[in-house]
Amino acid sequence: MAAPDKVTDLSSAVAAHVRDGMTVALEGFGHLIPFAAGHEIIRQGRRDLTFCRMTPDLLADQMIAAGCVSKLVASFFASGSAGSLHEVRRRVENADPKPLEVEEYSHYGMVCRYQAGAAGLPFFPLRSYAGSDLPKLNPLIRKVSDPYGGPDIYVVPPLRPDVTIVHAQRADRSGNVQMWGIVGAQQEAAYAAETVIATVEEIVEEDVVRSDPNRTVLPSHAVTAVVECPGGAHPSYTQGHYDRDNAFYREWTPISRDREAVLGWLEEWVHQVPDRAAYLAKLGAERWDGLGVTPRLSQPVDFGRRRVAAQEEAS
Amino acid sequence: MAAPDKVTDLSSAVAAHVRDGMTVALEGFGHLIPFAAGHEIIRQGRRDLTFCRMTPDLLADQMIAAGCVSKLVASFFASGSAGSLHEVRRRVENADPKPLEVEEYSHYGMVCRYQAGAAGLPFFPLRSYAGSDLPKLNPLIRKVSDPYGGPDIYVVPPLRPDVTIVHAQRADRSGNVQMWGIVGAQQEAAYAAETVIATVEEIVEEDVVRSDPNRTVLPSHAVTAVVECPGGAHPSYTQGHYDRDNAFYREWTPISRDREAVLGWLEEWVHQVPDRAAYLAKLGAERWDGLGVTPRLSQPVDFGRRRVAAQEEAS
Amino acid sequence: MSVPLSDVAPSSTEFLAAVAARQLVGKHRVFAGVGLPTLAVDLARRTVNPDVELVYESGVCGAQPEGLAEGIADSVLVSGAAAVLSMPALFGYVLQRGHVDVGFLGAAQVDRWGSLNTSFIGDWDQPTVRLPGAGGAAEIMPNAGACIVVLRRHDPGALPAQLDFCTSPSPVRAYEEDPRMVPPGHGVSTVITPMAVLRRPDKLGELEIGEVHPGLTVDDVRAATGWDIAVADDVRETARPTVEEVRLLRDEIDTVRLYLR
Amino acid sequence: MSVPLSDVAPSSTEFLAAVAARQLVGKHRVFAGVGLPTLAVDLARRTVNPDVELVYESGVCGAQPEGLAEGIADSVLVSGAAAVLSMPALFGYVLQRGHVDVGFLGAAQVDRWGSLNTSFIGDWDQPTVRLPGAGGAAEIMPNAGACIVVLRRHDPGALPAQLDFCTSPSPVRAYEEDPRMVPPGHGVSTVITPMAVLRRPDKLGELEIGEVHPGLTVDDVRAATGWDIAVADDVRETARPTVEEVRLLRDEIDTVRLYLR
Repeated sequence: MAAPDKVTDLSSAVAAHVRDGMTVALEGFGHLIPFAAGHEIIRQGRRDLTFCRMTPDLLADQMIAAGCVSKLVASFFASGSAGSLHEVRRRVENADPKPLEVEEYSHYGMVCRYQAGAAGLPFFPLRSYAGSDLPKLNPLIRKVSDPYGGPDIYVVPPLRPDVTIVHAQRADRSGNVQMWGIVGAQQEAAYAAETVIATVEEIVEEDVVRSDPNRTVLPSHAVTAVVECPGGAHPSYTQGHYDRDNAFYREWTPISRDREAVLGWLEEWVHQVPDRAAYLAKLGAERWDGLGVTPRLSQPVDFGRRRVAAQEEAS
Repeated sequence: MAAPDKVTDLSSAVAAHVRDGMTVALEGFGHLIPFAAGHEIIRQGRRDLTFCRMTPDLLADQMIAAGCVSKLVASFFASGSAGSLHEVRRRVENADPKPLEVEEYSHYGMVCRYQAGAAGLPFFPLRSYAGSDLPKLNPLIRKVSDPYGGPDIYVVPPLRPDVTIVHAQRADRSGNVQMWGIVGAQQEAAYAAETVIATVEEIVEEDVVRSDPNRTVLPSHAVTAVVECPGGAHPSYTQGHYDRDNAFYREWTPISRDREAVLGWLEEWVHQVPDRAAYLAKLGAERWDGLGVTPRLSQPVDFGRRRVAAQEEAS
Repeated sequence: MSVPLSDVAPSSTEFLAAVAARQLVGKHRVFAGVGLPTLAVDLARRTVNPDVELVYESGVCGAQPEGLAEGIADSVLVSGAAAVLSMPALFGYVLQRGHVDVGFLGAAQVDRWGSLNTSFIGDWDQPTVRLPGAGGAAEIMPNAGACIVVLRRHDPGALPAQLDFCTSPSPVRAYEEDPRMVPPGHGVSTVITPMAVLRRPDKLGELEIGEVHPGLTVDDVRAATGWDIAVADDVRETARPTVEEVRLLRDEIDTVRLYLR
Repeated sequence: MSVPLSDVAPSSTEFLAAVAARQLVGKHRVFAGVGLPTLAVDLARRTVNPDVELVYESGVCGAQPEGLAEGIADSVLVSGAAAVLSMPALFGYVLQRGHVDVGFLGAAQVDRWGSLNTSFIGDWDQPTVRLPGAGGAAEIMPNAGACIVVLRRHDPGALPAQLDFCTSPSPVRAYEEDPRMVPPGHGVSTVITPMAVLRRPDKLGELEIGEVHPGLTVDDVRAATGWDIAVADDVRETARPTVEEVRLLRDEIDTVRLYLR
């Protein structure tokens, strides 16, 4: 059985699948944030995107400053878990340089939207929002009555991105994607989408993936394109590959305060850089090595082989 | 931080947590079926249980014949994927020796009931049942209207067992349970329950579990009691430990046809056997060895350690 | 030069499996139970559709079994598979989301609209026969692109005018409940029996006789069907399995005679 | 023999963390964000509650970090953890199902009922300040057994009579919307500020002054609060941190001064 080869390069994947005006989700909860893909979208000058991300951190600040985004669908606007996103704030507080539409939920509200999208459901119920102003702010948060006689419950509508982009540790060429560490809502965000691009630290042989099928978060049927993109999550991290560049996050805050500085940074680190490899080279070996981690391997588990099968092969 | 030790033996766990009249779920979809726990429930003579299981196979036939069960909540009544469950059929078709109440769903209906129970939701929607007689048969399958203007959709109510019992490959003493291979709806069935008993092939050191946190299907906070019970899934199987005893399933069909034969089997293989170790001994080394599998190990993945931490330890 | 044809009986598993395999031309993802569907998919891979991917109800995707699976949850399906999904993901994200092109189903009764009964023969409260019930069929029917049903009997009992119980409804019945609730899937597109291949070209239409197995006539098939079944304009004789197809089934796929007699 | 007390300022992180840690006596599972709550939980483990278990929004359960975590998704929380859950499982099965005893929350504004604003200062459409928004707080508030809020300011701006926006509502507001929708959780039970510890003993009641930090009076606290806040019958002075608690925070927990100044 020859599975289709879905491996391509990042610029081809973005050019083929991300078009102006689309609804695009880039997910990863503090881990595996697809920065390389976001930068490629900036480089290709996409416009009027509805950008979906639970935690629009400085990747959002960058894509919005670059003019790619006309609407944000999100649940927490901050850099990491602290700093302000000043580009977002300028847009929202002063419409500077222009307004930004925001559709706002809580974290679980976003997770439930992805779950509804992934499962083809018209809505998803959750026990939040009773007494909150959020449903007044966002009329898409609605109520249904409980046919079993309980109180009404709030629901959110499905989120169905045109494209979802995720970053992971590894995939095989046919697009079976494996990730570990914090997996967030990536499985849901991907299944909810029409098209899925997965950037990975490494493309591995099929037998690596097949040695541990429970590790596969996205089977090939859910993935459209696979891109090998080492370091693709920097300045966020990839468990077991490199750590979060906390200094970078701290450095961003002052840059973020000054729109000119943001544009200058984008020119230097995105537009003037052809791809992620060049970005890492520009970052420099010393800084990159400083983010390295030492090995801590999972202990293997046994999936077993039927004796007959094993014997047949032996003979 | 000293985590509480939840390790006990099977008879103590069943005696402590399974009482007459309770709603009890024993899950495992063709894999990791908790037979040893079911036999212990039979040995302890529990009565009037509402027995929840998507696929009541010959474990259900045995527990019903033993008189433990007054009601079945399920979605597919067969031995394996083929043979009839004659004890179930005698009850349902001829009320012989007495009637059996059955509450019936489809597979996904049961999965959705467990999801609603696990997430504390009043109902769970699914795109099944339009035009089916199942909602007429089971008035708990109801409809809600879509607040976003779509068509009505069917929903099922939460299933909240008093006790859920699952079998897994391993757990640590504090009750972090890891399983691989087919995991079915065990995570949902467990979180839906008030009390959870996990029987495992082996109790392992904490560092084995912690070497691969993504493998943990049930964290300790979701588990009440852990029991080391090698072979606890026979005649079903445990991936990587032993294979399914297909001959046993074939042998069951003729036994199942004759109620006296079933009672005889229960006397010999359950009542006259103190525990699973004795059951396996009675089964015999030859038959047991015939179910063995040869190793097929997962390739380890790297979770990494922060250099500073690693260095501190080194120094 | 013509391919040599086998003379296996139209009622044989080899014949039915070969006919079923041919239905998979151009299909990507098949949701299959155990038994004849497994043989059909395996044969299709070796003949008309090498890329066809199997998804099992147990959550296994991209299985590469080293032995013939005895059941949809067999350990040989898991070892070396591309993925094993939880049931919420399998039924919700894969099936209900629409990733399955073809579902194989069995049934005790099929009606003219392709609705299935796998629950009761006789009265619901005290049935003559308690059948296995819905399983995943109630999900596969509305959500798979189309469904293929294989019957081991062709008589008015298996193809009645009226089902004793509707477990897995045709889109026609969904439409009758609420036109807006018609599911995305076509429902049953093909019924393969020991006598004929029945087709349902219209999502809201009836089954009709599309192919009649060798040695039988359209009237034989109509006489054995529980309603006045329509006949396709282009009705023809079912193509026999080739000698090679039968050889593959017997000598390479089911060498241990798990499903073949 | 009395335990030596520290003279750190009541507004210091050490003081607030020590007060927060004492709230965790007898609690099993704490849902904590980064920063001061992390210090408080770590300190509680070393003092009043060695068994307290931390659950992070990122899905990490039973973390045993080898270094101080910078953020709730820090890789040091994952390596060696007991479990990492998906977000549907974390928010659905752990939090919404009721497995969390205490949630730590921050806020820009807290009102008399313990409702929180983390969304806007000023007008919703064009706010003076766009705050981070709900995050998981809107889930923690209704579903955690009780919530502890730590404020770095105590003035009528942070404790106003009226919130600019209610992001995470008190059960009192849920009751006002629909008495049947009152959530399982108590809502905010404790607010720790640089001036006082405010308590809300009644699930449907108001905050009251329970403890006043050393050097301050009840009137100081009332004057700094945006509404006419009640005073507990048993109001007392907040116990200072012990010298040992401060030492643990500075010399063992936050040696790199990530959160301590």
